[in-house]
Amino acid sequence: MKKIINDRDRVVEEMLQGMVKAHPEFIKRLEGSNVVVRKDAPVKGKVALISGGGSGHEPSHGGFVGLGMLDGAVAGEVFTSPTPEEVYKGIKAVDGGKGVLLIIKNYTGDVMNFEMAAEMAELEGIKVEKVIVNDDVAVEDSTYTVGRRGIAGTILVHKIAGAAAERGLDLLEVKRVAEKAIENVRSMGMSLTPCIVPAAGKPSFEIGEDEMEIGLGIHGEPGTHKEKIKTAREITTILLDRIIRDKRFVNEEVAVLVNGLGGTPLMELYIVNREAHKILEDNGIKVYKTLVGNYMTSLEMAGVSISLLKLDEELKGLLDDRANTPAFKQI
Amino acid sequence: MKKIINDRDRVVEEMLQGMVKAHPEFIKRLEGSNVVVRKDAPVKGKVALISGGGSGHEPSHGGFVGLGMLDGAVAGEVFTSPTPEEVYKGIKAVDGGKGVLLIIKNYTGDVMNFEMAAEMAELEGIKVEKVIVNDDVAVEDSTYTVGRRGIAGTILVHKIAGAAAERGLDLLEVKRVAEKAIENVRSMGMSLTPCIVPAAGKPSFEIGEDEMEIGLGIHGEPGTHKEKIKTAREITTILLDRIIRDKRFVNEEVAVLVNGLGGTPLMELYIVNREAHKILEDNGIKVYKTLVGNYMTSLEMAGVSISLLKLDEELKGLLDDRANTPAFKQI
Amino acid sequence: MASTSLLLEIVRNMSKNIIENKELLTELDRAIGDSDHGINMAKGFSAVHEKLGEMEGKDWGYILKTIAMTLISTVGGASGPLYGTAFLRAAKVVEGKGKIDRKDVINMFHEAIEGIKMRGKSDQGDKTMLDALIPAFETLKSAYEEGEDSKIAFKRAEESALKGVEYTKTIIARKGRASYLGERSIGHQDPGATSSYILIKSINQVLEKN
Amino acid sequence: MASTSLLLEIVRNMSKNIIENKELLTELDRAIGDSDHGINMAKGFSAVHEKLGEMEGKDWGYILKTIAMTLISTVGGASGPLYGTAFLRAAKVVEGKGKIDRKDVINMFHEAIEGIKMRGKSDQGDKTMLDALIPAFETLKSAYEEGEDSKIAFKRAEESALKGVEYTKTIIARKGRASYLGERSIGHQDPGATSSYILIKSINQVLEKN
Ligand SMILES: Nc1ncnc2c1ncn2[C@@H]1O[C@H](COP(=O)(O)OP(=O)(O)O)[C@@H](O)[C@H]1O
Ligand SMILES: Nc1ncnc2c1ncn2[C@@H]1O[C@H](COP(=O)(O)OP(=O)(O)O)[C@@H](O)[C@H]1O
Ligand SMILES: [Mg+2]
Ligand SMILES: [Mg+2]
Ligand SMILES: [Mg+2]
Ligand SMILES: [Mg+2]
Repeated sequence: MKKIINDRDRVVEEMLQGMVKAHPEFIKRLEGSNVVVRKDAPVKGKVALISGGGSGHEPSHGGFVGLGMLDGAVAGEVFTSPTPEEVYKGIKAVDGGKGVLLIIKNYTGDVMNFEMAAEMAELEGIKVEKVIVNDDVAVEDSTYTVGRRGIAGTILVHKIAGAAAERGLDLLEVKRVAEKAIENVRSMGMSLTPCIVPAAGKPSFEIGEDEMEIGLGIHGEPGTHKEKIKTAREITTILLDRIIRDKRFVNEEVAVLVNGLGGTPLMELYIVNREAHKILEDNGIKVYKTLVGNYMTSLEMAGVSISLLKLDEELKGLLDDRANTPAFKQI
Repeated sequence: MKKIINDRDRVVEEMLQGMVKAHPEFIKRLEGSNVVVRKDAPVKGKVALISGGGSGHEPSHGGFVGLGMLDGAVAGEVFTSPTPEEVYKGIKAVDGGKGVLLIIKNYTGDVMNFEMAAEMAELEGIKVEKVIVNDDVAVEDSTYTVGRRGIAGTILVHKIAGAAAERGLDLLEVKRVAEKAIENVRSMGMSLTPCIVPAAGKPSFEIGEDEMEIGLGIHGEPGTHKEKIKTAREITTILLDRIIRDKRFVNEEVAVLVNGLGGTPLMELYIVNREAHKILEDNGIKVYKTLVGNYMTSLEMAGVSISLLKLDEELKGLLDDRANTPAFKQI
Repeated sequence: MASTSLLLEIVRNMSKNIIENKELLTELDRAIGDSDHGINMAKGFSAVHEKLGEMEGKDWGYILKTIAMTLISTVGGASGPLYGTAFLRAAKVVEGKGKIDRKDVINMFHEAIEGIKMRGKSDQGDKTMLDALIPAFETLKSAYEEGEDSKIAFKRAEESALKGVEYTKTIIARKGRASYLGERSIGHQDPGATSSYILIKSINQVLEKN
Repeated sequence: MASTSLLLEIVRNMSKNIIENKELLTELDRAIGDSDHGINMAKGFSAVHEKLGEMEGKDWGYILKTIAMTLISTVGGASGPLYGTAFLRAAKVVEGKGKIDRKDVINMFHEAIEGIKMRGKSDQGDKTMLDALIPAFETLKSAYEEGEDSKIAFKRAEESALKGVEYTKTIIARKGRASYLGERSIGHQDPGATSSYILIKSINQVLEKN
């Protein structure tokens, strides 16, 4: 296991310390917890947004705490949902009187722990609503399954909902636009290498020198199947085909997110972006905005996911609003 | 070679296309060249800044083209300096009448090619000045050597010089602050893995499962020596010790840049940042500003470099100025 | 009639066994999950182990509730709230009791399973901990109904739990992270079913010694 | 007296040999540089090869200048401007000439080396292309002085170049990327010295055939 760490059981604690030291102008640590909140939290009179989940997805989610995005991010152990208590601390710390929206990625653990926290906060009279992001089309969504996972599309939900909250909308309105974003976003990912959970010390799956894993999530879990490595063009086609098959994007305007999983260099992400733009154009899908970078990672995994968010005028406006966080700035 | 690419001989071309598609609000491609320039180039009445070098260091340098930083970036093949002709095209495209400053990293190839380009531009009556960044303390600087290399500290020079140019300073003044920044910045790096130049198809060096390479540059070249992998604390100590031994930072205020080489997750960079802040504090060095992320990479190499920039009031002011580029935004 | 000192011995043994099987559980989760089940469970049961002193002399309900809250507030992931809810629901059945009888055991076990089903929106056949727990519970119940004593009843329950674990190898996961693998989850045993088996075995080991 | 058709044959052979040795040169650069010397040189000499038609019937100066400008404008890196400068300086010596004599050869070679020294701020012993070129040049010069013909003179020059390449294995690099390795550069042969050797050998091969 080649990692620049001190103690494999203390990576989350030490990372959070380093993160807060890096961005004191944006975030502060909630003492005695793994929660980071906006420096000016709680922001009075504004709906507050909380997200979080297991660690190992950096800059998600602490990197998106700040103006126009999240008010707080709750970090669990690597790939492990935080406990209800931690989430509850976050909710209490950011509530500015207008209620708190929880943005949860659709994983059993996250959903259960965040819901338990919401119940705890409601007992104290805090208004809490939740939305569950489920953008990953690699996973079938049916009554027999737990539904699609939440992956990189979550970032776009943070941006949209964060802008709405910053504009002063009330809790149900913020929830409405967040749900609209969720309804409109789809993602699909692939990887070339596994990752190593520090405390486990072993690669999350085995893969051949000439193989890639298609349709995997962001927790080092294997994907739906393995294939021989293909070109950037073929890979992008595979990912976008699945997305476009799942939801109608044709003739629509979209935001594209080409997301690196942590170990893939920006050079390759840009090459994927080139292919994505070509394919979208060929399909009559108009790109309104593009994001390329490491937004929702899976430790050092090499790979990429693509997300499309269908836009209407309201979503475009919210997407264009100012944001100022460690990892997402828009002037 | 596990890479998401199409054609190993066309990665730079395809990357540049993808980069411009990703950031049309910031940059445009100079037709028939590997040069990207500010969307509003040439900016009349402003000193223009050109940087560049081999590709494979993304987001360097195209990602730093925009308000408050570079006016143009010239991309060579992977790890290969661009030709004089390419640099010359860049100079011509960005000159707004107040002259052009070339920010060159100290490598034989870069220096020679940029200097030849400067000679070509001067023949056309364009005022050209150059500064050479040589922040890497892993390399001895003596009359018998080619001097220290330019690595991640270059980003801080872009920021400082870019702010000065944006403020309307004239060419010699911009050059003066750039040189002050260069004089005040030192860096040192290490890595856990090599990288693979796409066209070469092989790892840039061999390294054991329990080894790390100390003092390497950003071109996949081996470092000054190998050691057994150590903890984040020990690694940070090794890097900072060398930097602090090279230049007096004690009792000064500094900017810290914890730079990822491409394959190292942000989690580990934050852990290194934690250690760096502790060590700096212990040494009576005050941190004014911190940057953590992938700024100057070496393809998919796993590793980190640390840079320190000694600050005075002038440099602090310039560092704090607004910037708006694909990869460096400051509101 | 089972005393709380027996319970504390069982809890101590559960902690020991879970911690000893940390690698195994993580390795199982590596195949079809996210490589953390052993880490999660060991973290939770280490915390439980540390509270043993504090539990001394308390009633069944208090002890089980303490375990529940400890698991909920330390584990995270899916297994934290699931096992937490199970212990919490079991605690409710035996609130204030110093000693419990077989009926209490059946009720506790039943409530624990119902808690997991409710929290996890899951059932037998989904390739989860329930595939160890439900058969174990049914065997236990019929053994009691057949008039067997707890030693024998739990011995049989352990055997059923193990069969349940084996059974999870043959089915597709429909709940939890493993469900994302679809067909690929076949052939692997479920980590949560395995930890449930270890917990039941831990009870059995203590009963056998006493 | 050497004609430009001989020169074009030499240039064709240089291109062929450089392209054939792309992997070797890159591999050598991998050890002590950045894995691109073969790629750089092959790119440059492919471009030169494409210009062979355009060079047909032109004078020595024009041909060498075309090679120089092609290398400068396609190669990049350190080797591009260095070899480019070498050919440019050689071109100046033979501007407008249709045929050249031994004195021209000596002058061209001398100027080429001076160009590299100037551009690279380097000299013999720095573990660069100069360690192949300078001994080759000196051997060539004395062979001519001893009255040998070009065939023999270049044969000896090639041998000296090869010795120079071997010598680079024994020394520390002081210029170019390999210099960053310090002591670690010892034991490896310099890629640029190797490409220089290949270029001289390419001349020799053509002379031998004619
Ligand atoms: N909905 C559910 N109902 C019952 N058990 C579940 C459910 N989801 C997951 N599990 C159990 O939890 C185990 C995984 O726990 P763990 O690895 O600790 O959490 P996570 O899946 O969050 O990483 C699975 O092996 C399975 O037995
Ligand atoms: N200053 C110099 N003077 C002479 N030759 C040099 C100098 N610097 C580098 N070289 C030569 O260039 C070769 C490397 O060329 P190449 O790999 O194409 O460029 P780069 O070093 O920019 O990657 C070295 O092996 C060496 O022979
Ligand atoms: Mg987990
Ligand atoms: Mg090079
Ligand atoms: Mg798990
Ligand atoms: Mg090279």
